[in-house]
Amino acid sequence: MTDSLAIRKFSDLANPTRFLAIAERVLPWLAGLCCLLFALGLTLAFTTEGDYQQGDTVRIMYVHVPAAWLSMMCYSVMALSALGTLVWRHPLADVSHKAAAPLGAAFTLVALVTGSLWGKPMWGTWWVWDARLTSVFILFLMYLGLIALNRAMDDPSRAARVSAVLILVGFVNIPIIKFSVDWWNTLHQPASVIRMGGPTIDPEFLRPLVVMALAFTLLFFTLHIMAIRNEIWRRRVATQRRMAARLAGRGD
Amino acid sequence: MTHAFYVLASYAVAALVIFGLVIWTFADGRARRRELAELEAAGLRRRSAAAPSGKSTS
Amino acid sequence: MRLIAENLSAHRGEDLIFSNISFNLTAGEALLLTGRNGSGKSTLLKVVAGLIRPASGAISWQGGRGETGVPVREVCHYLGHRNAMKPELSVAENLAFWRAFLGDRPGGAGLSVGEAAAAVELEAILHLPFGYLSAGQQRRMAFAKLLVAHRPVWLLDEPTAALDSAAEGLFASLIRDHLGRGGLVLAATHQPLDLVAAHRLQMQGFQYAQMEGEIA
Amino acid sequence: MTALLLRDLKLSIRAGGGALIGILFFMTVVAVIPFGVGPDLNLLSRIGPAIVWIGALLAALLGLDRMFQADRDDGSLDLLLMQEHPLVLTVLVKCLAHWLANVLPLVLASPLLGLFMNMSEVAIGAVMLTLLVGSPALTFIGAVGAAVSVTLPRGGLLVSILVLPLCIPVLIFGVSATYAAVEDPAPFLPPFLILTAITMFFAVLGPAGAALALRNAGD
Repeated sequence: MTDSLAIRKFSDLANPTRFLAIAERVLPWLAGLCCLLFALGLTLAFTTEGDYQQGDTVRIMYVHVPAAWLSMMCYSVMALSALGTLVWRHPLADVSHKAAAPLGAAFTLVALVTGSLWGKPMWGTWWVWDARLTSVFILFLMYLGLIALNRAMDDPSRAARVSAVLILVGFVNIPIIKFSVDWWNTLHQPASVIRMGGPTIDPEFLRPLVVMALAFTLLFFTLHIMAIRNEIWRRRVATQRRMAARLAGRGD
Repeated sequence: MTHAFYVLASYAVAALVIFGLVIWTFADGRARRRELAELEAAGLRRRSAAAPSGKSTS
Repeated sequence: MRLIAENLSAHRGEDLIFSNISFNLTAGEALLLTGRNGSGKSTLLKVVAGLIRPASGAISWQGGRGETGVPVREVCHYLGHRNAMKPELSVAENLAFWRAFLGDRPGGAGLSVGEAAAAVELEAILHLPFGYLSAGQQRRMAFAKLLVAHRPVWLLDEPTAALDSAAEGLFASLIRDHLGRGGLVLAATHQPLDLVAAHRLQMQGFQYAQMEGEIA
Repeated sequence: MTALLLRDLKLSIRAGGGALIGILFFMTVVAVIPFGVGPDLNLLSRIGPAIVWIGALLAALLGLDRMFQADRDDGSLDLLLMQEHPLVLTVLVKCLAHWLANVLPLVLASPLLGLFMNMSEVAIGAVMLTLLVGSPALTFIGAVGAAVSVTLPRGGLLVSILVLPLCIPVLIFGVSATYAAVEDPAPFLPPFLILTAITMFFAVLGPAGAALALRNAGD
């Protein structure tokens, strides 16, 4: 009985072990490239001309838009992982969406705060219940809820399955939320809906934006791989501790 | 307040959050690695004495 | 040192659980409470621990150097069915907390956390979260809690539940050590703890016995 | 006693701790309000202080039921009751730990929600200050409710029901102090000082009542 258990554990670990080996090799390159892109992106961001309408504040766009883009991409990654958990029962998928949730929350937070700091000089207020802002805020709450759910459960594989269900339900729900918020806002505030994005983007702004978006995306993947690795280690520590407890009982 | 203030503030906040995230991830990884090393150190002794059924975690 | 109980009786809800129980224990003596389930062993221990108010009667404590008027609950260790340890914290954190919080009564000193764990032969897993331990290991660690702070009286409710015979022997010897140092032990147990010179109190189970008789 | 404080803080930070859930509940409750009343910024900024206060009140009640029940479930409560330390002091320390771990984060999160409610900087500062001063009273009152319902299997909801009416004075003076800070004619200090007095009063009464209830809850 202990034998078959050991064998199952072993095959479960096979994939993560391979993942750890690959991560070990890929991570330095990813991190290095990410730093380079950030250096390039930041130089571009501060050397390009300001917008004639928005002045310097347009530079906020170079962090705000990539962060907002990542907040959505991260959720898509999590939804994919959730599918992996529920359909293919891939052990790495469990770990992947659990590790991504704090990252998504952090990037969403950056998007919210920078958006707010952009909104104050442009609109004269920190926050409006504009459809897009509201949706991002709801996304933020969903990330936090997922983190709380993961923390509240002891058994990692059960937590992974339950939160996978929640992620997928959330994913399906996103268009509905978006639609209803749109409808709600235009219903109440037909005239003064403030559109973000402003003027059509000219190549002068596009270049730093693209570089920064790339840099952020790479940063996300670097951190995601690191977080997955941490989570794998955390689970190994847990299994080994349980084993140590069993062995201590047998030893005496 | 000038526009530069908002620009700097938003970059500062973004940098703060991202650095926080990076440092947290690093610290978490180091702590886990240390725990594994500790278990390994405690486990090797015990495993050689008690049970040969060990799995390699390197 | 002397623990005196006079004419104790206790209710649970409307039911009278036991009545007119008296005993008198001096230093180095143990009292084993035996009797079937529901006969009131646990309730008696809780009454002595001050967790349930007796319906009548009184318990009192006379300390070593004329120490009187101290509530009995303050000189007791109580090991109930539940282990009073947090599964989220490591064993060492749990024991260190109780060591700091309980503190020693005059007349003795508690062991350090490491020594206490060594006394129950589990010093190797001090760093593990308490929740990771098996039921028997948890019980042994809960017993180690009695060693980290000195109390003259030990109230043990089924101390050997979930234990194998080796650990049972370990507990018996720890209890004997405590008695040898002049401690008092009050234990409710099914297993015959291997104690010499222990008094026995057969709990009758006041109303239950009658009711069972009627049903049968 | 410091050991108890540290243990409770550690427990609330470790897995399953309620602090995150409290903040999340707070944010969700406050964020839902605009969907109900509409995104009119003027209206929101007018009702903002009250909404933030009510949200904080509800979120502060959320984790209360576990304050003693967690200790009761694993038997720790029996040992806490038996010790030489005055039980009132033990309860006070547990309240302090609960406040630090579960309620203080709410106070720190309140400025963020103030921004969502389009409140002015003065109003945000006032809400934070009044919450900082008034929220300990919520914990102390809650401790009584938690102690009373400690033996109940599903005490969670009951604690909120028992405690909410008792919290009304705190809410009244907290919100009125905040509005007094924003709207000029009303003086800020009188309601604020009354709020402080309420907190100090319940700092004494709450632990005493909770200790009494715990002594009598023995089963």
